[in-house]
Amino acid sequence: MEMNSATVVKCLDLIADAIHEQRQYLTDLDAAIGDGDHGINMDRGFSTVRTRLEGSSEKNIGAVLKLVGSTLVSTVGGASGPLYGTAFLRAGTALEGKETLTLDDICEAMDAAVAGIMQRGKAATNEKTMLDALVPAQQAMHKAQADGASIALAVQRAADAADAGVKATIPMLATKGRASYLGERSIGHPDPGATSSALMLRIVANALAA
Amino acid sequence: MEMNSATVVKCLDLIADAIHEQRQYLTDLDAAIGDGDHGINMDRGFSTVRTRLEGSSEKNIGAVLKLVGSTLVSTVGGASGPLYGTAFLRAGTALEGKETLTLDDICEAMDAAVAGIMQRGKAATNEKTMLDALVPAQQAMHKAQADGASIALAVQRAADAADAGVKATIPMLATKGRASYLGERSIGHPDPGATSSALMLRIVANALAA
Amino acid sequence: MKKLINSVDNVVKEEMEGIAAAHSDLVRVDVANMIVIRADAPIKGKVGVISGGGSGHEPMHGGFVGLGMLDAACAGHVFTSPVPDQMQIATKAVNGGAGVLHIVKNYTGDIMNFEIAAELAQADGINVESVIINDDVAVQDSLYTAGRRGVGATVLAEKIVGALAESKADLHTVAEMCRKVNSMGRSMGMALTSCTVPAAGKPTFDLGEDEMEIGIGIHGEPGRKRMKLASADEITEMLTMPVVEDLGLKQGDHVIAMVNGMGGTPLIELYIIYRKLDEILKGMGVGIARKLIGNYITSLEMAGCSITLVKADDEMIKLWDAPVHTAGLRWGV
Amino acid sequence: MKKLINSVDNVVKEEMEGIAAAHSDLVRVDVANMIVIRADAPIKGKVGVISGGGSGHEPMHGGFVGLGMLDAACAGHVFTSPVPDQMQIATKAVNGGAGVLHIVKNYTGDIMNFEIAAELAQADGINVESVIINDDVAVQDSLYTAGRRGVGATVLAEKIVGALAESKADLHTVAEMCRKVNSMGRSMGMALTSCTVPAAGKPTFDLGEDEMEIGIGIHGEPGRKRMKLASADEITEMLTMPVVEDLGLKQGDHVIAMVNGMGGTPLIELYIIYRKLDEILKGMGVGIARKLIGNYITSLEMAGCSITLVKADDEMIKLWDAPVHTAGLRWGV
Ligand SMILES: Nc1ncnc2c1ncn2[C@@H]1O[C@H](COP(=O)(O)OP(=O)(O)O)[C@@H](O)[C@H]1O
Ligand SMILES: Nc1ncnc2c1ncn2[C@@H]1O[C@H](COP(=O)(O)OP(=O)(O)O)[C@@H](O)[C@H]1O
Ligand SMILES: [Mg+2]
Ligand SMILES: [Mg+2]
Ligand SMILES: [Mg+2]
Ligand SMILES: [Mg+2]
Repeated sequence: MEMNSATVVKCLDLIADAIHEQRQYLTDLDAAIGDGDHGINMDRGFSTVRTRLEGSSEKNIGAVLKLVGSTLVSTVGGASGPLYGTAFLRAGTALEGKETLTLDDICEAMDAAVAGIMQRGKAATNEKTMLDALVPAQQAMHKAQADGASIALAVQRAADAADAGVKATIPMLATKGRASYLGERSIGHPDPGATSSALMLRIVANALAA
Repeated sequence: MEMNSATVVKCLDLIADAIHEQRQYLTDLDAAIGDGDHGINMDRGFSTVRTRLEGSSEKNIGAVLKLVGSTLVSTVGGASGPLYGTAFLRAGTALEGKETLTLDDICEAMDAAVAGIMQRGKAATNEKTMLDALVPAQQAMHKAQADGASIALAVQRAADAADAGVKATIPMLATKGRASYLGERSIGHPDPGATSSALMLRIVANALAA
Repeated sequence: MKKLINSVDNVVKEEMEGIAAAHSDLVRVDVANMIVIRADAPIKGKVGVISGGGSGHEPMHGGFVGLGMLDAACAGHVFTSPVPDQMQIATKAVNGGAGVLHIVKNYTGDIMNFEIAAELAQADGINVESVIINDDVAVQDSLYTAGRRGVGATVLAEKIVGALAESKADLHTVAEMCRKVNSMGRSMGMALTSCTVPAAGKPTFDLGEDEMEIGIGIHGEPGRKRMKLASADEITEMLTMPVVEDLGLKQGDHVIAMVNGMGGTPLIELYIIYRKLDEILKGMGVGIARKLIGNYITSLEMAGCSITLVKADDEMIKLWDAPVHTAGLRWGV
Repeated sequence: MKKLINSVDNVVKEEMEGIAAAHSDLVRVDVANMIVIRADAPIKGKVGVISGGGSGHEPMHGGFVGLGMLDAACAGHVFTSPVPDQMQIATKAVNGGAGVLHIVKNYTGDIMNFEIAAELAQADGINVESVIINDDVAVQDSLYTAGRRGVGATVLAEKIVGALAESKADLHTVAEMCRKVNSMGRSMGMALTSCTVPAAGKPTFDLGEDEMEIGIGIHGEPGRKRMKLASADEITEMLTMPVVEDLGLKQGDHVIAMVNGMGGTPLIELYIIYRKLDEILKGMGVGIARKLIGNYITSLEMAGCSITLVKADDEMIKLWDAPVHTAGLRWGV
């Protein structure tokens, strides 16, 4: 599978489908330790992304990702909107002008995205947020890069790391976001944002493996 | 059992107990076709009657019944307050100065009470109200009087007629009081006021038969 | 039953104490007799305007005592008419020598208790006129019912009549205006849930997860028809059309409109109802001159709404706009 | 899920259309962007005051747009922060050349979306100051949380700050007053029931028939402690004491007090809560200078209440008394 803008758009469509299917699940997770809207927010954002990318012939992958980022900022709302929006905007800036991607490019984009989330959300790992899925994924990707792995394998490993990260959020005490209002009562529940991050990486991994 | 003020007060105490026991039942009946407060209203009234009659050495049965009537008017509220209050006030006026009662006296008091209710409530029989228990009871009492029956037997027959009257309210369409707002949907339910009237007559009948 | 109360028996008493604590600038409260009285009553030369009814409809009536509206409000127990003694005390407390108007909602209990009170007041030498409010179109006004219930129009009447009394109009004029507002007012309500009388401890009626009750009264009693849940627009249509037809509203008429919450319905849903009401009336060329949107005459925590329209002329709108300063309504001051 | 709505997706849009239909004298509504704007905005020389947040808290914020309070309110989807584009449009719409104040409740989503909007506004050449409201004592303000939530004090701040802006004070002065109100304001809430986000279709959390949640926020999210249902007095104590202690209130202090309903609690219960609040504060020699009792910052149809106290000096009370004319609050005009 050639890592060009068509593939990127294909992955984004698949993400939109998955988010729509998992809408209730993500919302239920957010109801347990938040305000019960994460799945709804994400579905609103990614269905708008799909409509805006329909029939797009944009070659520049950076531009595609920046469009995704600005769309999410303008439609998702809540905490996840600015965070995922900033992540895609930073990734798009890192890939500005690129029409195909190497693993190096993808790692660079991932680094930019994670940095953007940390800056916007002022959070670190171990605070029971989406970072606890994305940072392990980022590290796994860099390790795969160092091992000279293929893009498909690298994303596969990232998705696996992200899933492990989600499980690791269950015993965590939330110290950021709405869940932090619950104190100890946030323990025992997986973080909704980490779950949606891991879901997105899994979708991309499956698409690239196919 | 001598029909003096002591007996009348004894009967009123027993009525207060019975109303308190049947409080939830009367309220449930009123919830079906009214606003769910008849048992609560009656219990409030008759518990105040009991307190006011405690240790009363009033010989004049008329005065006792007028005290009951004014107490009910001032405490029950709703539709049943003015109705039962007026009934007891009129009965008391009819028995003004009497220290013992004959069946004639009781019939006279009953007539005054029923007339008071009709005047205050502007209702007739077959409108699914307390009258559909009290009027049959009144008629049964007059028949017993004509047959030369004892007071105990007359009240017994009145209580039986009242019970039959309550059953007769079940198929009736309510055309007075809150139940009338339900139109046909009031059919199939016994009237709460008729039920409390029959209850009171039954208590007195049992007391006199004991 | 989950409520923010202490003991079932003290609900109204403690509410009265709360009103006294909160609004001592506007009212004085006779807690023992459960009466809210305007702080500066009696006002010499002004017709005293009183009303009353079972508690559980807040802010009505105690929340409408003050400048430009009621002079006193008698509170019965929850959903139970107040007793004559209360109206007698209230009538004396507000009598500024110009007589007293009793605004009575058409419920058998209210009618009879106010009737006895009016008899007592005449015996006290106070001139009393009574006006019965019966604006609920859900009940057929025929020989076969206790007549139409008094619901939403009561709130609008108390405001308009209160303003006229404030202007020192005489008792008959004030009473006639109240009759006029009643004759020009129609309402209909609906419920998504029942409500629980504290002393009863459980809901007065049960509604299924997909059911609603059309034509409910304000005492939590069941309504005319139980139906499958419909959309906000369909419900607005079901409530508005009978009111419009009964009032005979036509092109060029103006109304004062109230979209009222029954106590447990959030404002976001009332604005969605108002949106459709506005659309329906605009479509008929009927103008909404003034409006109230919120919880004004409720049934404890019942989820649902009611729509009230009063066909209004310029004088009624002028009286509507007059200053009012009560806990439940305030403008112009 | 029983609500008076048409379709789950159009709840906020139709609410906006209802507000536009009802209050065209007070506001103009940009339905597409879900923004309520003061009808006469921008007002030359006046600091523009805007706020915003997830919908479902009505009347906050859209119900507080108008004379003496907010110039614009951005509505997100239910319980979801609005997006930067909305605040950017609102900031431009209210900019009378004296800069714009953003009143931001302390939620991660609100903070970040308003932050992006402030960056965009600076890029548009508009001077913006932002003040974060974080008055909820139920959340420990430590390194280990996202900080205290912005709840009841937001309403009081919008009134006081709105009045100061109306008097043409400059942006920094207005922002400083907002910070002062925030520093002097503390709140705590509780819930008897959860509420249902229309799009989710079922309650955010479940409470047993004899359970209550202490320390809930305003987004229907669970609170600090789940407990057995207590009496109204005990609950008032549980909400008031942490607020009093955190504020360090002492004899001779004066407060503006709000007993707020969460949307599904009737007024009769709020007055029972106010009764005990008044008793507690009187016992400590703390005076209640002004008060609000009713549904001002809600969570859809949630049953429950919150208590907010703002320690007030004479200037703040003067600004509180200044005229206000919005859908949710009106006095002095
Ligand atoms: N400061 C933060 N940094 C990183 N991620 C965060 C932060 N705050 C919240 N999140 C993420 O956002 C998710 C919640 O998103 P969502 O429910 O859409 O927003 P909201 O909490 O405003 O309702 C959380 O599960 C968490 O992963
Ligand atoms: N006009 C009337 N005449 C006679 N009885 C009536 C009339 N209206 C109501 N009632 C009686 O009152 C009873 C209801 O009493 P209650 O529930 O205490 O009053 P409310 O209807 O005001 O809540 C009815 O069951 C009926 O028997
Ligand atoms: Mg959320
Ligand atoms: Mg009843
Ligand atoms: Mg009643
Ligand atoms: Mg949210």
